[in-house]
Amino acid sequence: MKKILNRAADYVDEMLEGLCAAHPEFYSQPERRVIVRAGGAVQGKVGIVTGGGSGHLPIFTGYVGPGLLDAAAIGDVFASPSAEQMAAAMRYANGGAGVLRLYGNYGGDVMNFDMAGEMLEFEDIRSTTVLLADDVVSAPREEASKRRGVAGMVYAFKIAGACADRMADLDEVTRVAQKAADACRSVGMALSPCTVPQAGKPTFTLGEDEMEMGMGIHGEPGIRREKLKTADEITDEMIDLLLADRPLNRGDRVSILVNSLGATPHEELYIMFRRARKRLADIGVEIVMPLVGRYATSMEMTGATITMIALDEELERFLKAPAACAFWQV
Amino acid sequence: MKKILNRAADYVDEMLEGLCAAHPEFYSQPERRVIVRAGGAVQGKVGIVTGGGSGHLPIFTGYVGPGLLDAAAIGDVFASPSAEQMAAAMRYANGGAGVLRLYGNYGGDVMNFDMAGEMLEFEDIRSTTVLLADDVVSAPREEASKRRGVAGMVYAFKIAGACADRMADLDEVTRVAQKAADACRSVGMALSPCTVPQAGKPTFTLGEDEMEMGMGIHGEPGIRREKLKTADEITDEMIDLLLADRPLNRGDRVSILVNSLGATPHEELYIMFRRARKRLADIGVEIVMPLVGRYATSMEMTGATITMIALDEELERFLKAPAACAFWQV
Amino acid sequence: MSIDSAVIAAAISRVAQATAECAEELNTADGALGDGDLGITVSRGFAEAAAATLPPNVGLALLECAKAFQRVSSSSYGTLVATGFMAAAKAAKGRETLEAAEIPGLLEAALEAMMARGKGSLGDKTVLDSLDTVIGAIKGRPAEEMLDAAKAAAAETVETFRGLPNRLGRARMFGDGSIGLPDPGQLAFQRIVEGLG
Amino acid sequence: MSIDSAVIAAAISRVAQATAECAEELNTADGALGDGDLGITVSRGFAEAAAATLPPNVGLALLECAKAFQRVSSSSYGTLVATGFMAAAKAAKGRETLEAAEIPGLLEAALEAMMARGKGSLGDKTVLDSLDTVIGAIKGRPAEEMLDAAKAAAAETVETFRGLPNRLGRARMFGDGSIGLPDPGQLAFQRIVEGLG
Ligand SMILES: Nc1ncnc2c1ncn2[C@@H]1O[C@H](COP(=O)(O)OP(=O)(O)O)[C@@H](O)[C@H]1O
Ligand SMILES: Nc1ncnc2c1ncn2[C@@H]1O[C@H](COP(=O)(O)OP(=O)(O)O)[C@@H](O)[C@H]1O
Ligand SMILES: [Mg+2]
Ligand SMILES: [Mg+2]
Ligand SMILES: [Mg+2]
Ligand SMILES: [Mg+2]
Repeated sequence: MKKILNRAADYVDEMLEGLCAAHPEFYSQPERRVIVRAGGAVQGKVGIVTGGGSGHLPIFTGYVGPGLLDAAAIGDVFASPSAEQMAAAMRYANGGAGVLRLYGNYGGDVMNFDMAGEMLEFEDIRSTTVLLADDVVSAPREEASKRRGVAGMVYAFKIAGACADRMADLDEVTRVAQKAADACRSVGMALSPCTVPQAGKPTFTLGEDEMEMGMGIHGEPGIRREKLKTADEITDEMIDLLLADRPLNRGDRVSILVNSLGATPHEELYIMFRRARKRLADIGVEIVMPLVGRYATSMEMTGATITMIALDEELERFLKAPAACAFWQV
Repeated sequence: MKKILNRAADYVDEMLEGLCAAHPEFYSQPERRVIVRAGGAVQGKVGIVTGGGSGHLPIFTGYVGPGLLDAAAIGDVFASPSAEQMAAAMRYANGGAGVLRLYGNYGGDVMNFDMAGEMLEFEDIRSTTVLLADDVVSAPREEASKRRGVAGMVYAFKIAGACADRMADLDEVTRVAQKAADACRSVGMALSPCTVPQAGKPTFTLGEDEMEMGMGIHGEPGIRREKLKTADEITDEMIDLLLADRPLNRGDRVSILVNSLGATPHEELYIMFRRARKRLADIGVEIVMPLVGRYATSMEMTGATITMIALDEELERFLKAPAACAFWQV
Repeated sequence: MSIDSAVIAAAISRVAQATAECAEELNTADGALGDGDLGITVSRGFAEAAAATLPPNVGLALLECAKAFQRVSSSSYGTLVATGFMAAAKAAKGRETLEAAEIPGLLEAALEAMMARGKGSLGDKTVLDSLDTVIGAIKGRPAEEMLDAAKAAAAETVETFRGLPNRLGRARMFGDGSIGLPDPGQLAFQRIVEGLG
Repeated sequence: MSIDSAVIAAAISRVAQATAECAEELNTADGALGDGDLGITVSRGFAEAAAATLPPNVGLALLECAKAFQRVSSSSYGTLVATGFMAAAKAAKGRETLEAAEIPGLLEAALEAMMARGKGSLGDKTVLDSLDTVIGAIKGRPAEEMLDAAKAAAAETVETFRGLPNRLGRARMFGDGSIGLPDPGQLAFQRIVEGLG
């Protein structure tokens, strides 16, 4: 296991300690594995809470900050936080206007966040749920609600965060978050695995010249394993999958996120972006505020994801609104 | 070679095409492999130019932007750009107040930038040189001018850029840049190599449980190859090397950059930062504006570098001044 | 046979031992159809429950087990087990001892809660099917036959569903690729029951 | 033997062929003591020079070779070779042909310029030493013996310096670790000379 760590069991806690120490202007950790905006809840603002496993920085914790999230509950690497931790995050995020739970569609996370919501009901804190289920290959269109949530979260955090920042009420923030989530489509591909510290061995194996199209951000299987293709072929395949699921028309506006799963360097993301841009230009679709970088990772996994979000005037406005965290500034 | 690319020979040009297409608000490419600030030279401001091989994003090109650099000449992966390209970058950067060449101490780059400087003399454009030579293990202190330039560049770009932004003259910008360069100390360690596209195979090999302390950002040898240690041991070793070269006293102020060479995830950098911070706190040194992330990479290499810059009031002021590029905002 | 808190504690401790021993096996099974953490989830949960001091009240003892799982195992399985213990705890509220004949009823309460929590159905090839088969097998049986019947039913469930595709959780993504492989959660349930004694 | 632009073009073309063939070897040698790009640098530089149309004037022909290297090979070695060609071009300025006896003088001009550009000294275990030895070996010799003498000198330099540490460029970092290994630049120079004919 080629990782820089002390005890595997301390990986997450030491990481969070370092994160909060490096960026006290953004993050504080009032309870173990609960990360809250440095200033605490904003009175009268809808709180937005997320949560999920560690190992995806900047997702989840990283996106706590002005114009983005209010709190995050964070679990072990690739493992759900507990319902207790989620409930705690929700309490810290609550500024009296209720809390939106905005996170990815994974069984463990959903069960625990549902429990957390039930706990908060007893305390008369209203909360709603919006799930990201943007990974197009993880279920057919008819069963879209079963899809996994991947990098689309970045757009949903940004847009919902901007809406909440304008002091919209919980129903409105929930509506906008759901609209953003619905507008996202993602697909991933991987070239090599990562290692979960406590497991100590790679999450999957791939041959020296193999890639897996459609692979999930925890190494969940994709749709096919094939010989490593060229950047243009890979990008085409991904764009084709996205467009098949959500056709676009001449004049449409989208933002796209070309995201590294960790090890794939910026250089290669730009090579992919170049192609994706051409493909969209060819059908007369305009790209607004493209994102290229490491926005949702799987530690040191090699591979990339592409997310596309179709924008209307409202989503575009919220996407471009100011926001700040240690990993991203708009 | 597990990389996402088309033809190896097109790696750099397609990358630059994608970079400029994604961020036209920051970068333009008026000539092949010459990247210039979107707005062009700022009249009356000293131009700051850098250059070097590709494969280190955000270094070099990425740091072109307001409060940072004016232009960069970029070579093949890990290879110097040509003197012609460097001269072109200098011409684009020149706003009538002369040009500072600010880059890393590597033979090929130095020879070519010197040639470029000689060419510009013929055109009556004054230019100066400041070399980064911050890698403490690459030569003993008595031969410090022979050291390699690594992630310290980030601090030098930032500080010199802020100084030039205040419309200081060339001598003053050069003085401040040299002061920043002199204040930087770096050390790196690697766990696994990267692959130069045109070479097609890894730059070096390391055993499954080996690391190399002191390794350079192109895979140049370090000071020892040893069994993979814990994050705290690694960080201690690096901090010890830095402090031995540049002792610090109670009350000193420094900034530190804990930098991934590419594949090492943010999670692990924060684990290292946590330890580095403790070590400095133990001797009464205060950390100002710490940087944790991928600031100077070697594509998909696994490993990390730590840079420390000792600050006085002037350097700290310039470090904190506003700046923006696609990879970093202050 | 009357079941009190000490009996529960002893059973939990045996299961903790058994699941520690098969953690690798369960990780591997979950690795083939999911994220490979099931062995950690199950062994850690039972170890935490075994380490807890169970109050003499049976309902409270079961509640303590639920809390132990909630603390350390928040993956799907851990949460479902916690949910099951919680429902059983509610059903046994205030009781100092239980009779063996009441066990099927407690398991039914657990199953119902787990279905609600995980939005799953019987036939999805999950731990729910194991629980359902076991309930059917032990209902109405004399106390001394229950354990063997449960073991047989739990093992049989794994084999019955092996030939079917997973329809829920991470394993769903493998579609027909999951045919021929045991559901990790059903396998874990088998090991848990075997560990009882 | 009188040397004109066509003779130079033919020689460059033979060297391009030879360095293409040994590119792997040079990459490997540079990989052991540097960044592993020397084979690419050298073969690409000569290929570019071979592809250029050389003007009939010898000085301009050499200038064209310098420019070719500058265009495609900006690593240390490429830049030094370009610098050397440039200096030779200056020394041959305006000439339509050269005599073999003038070659050592051109190489001296190249060596001096390369030392100035790279701030290197003789004895640093670099290509400078190869050039210096070759100059000494061919100076004053009849034209027909020059090539063999140069080959022997270039090969000998590699062997002489093999036992010494590198003192300049990337290889310097290896310190005493470089003892026993050939300097990649000296090895490249040997292959270039061998490629001449
Ligand atoms: N929604 C659900 N309802 C019932 N059982 C489920 C559900 N999801 C998963 N399971 C069971 O849990 C097992 C996987 O548990 P676990 O490894 O903890 O899941 P994950 O790691 O994906 O959160 C499956 O084999 C299945 O038996
Ligand atoms: N400053 C210098 N002066 C003279 N020769 C040098 C110098 N630096 C390197 N060399 C020669 O160049 C060879 C390496 O060339 P190259 O691989 O192009 O260098 P790099 O890739 O480090 O830029 C060395 O083996 C040495 O012979
Ligand atoms: Mg699992
Ligand atoms: Mg899991
Ligand atoms: Mg080299
Ligand atoms: Mg080189």
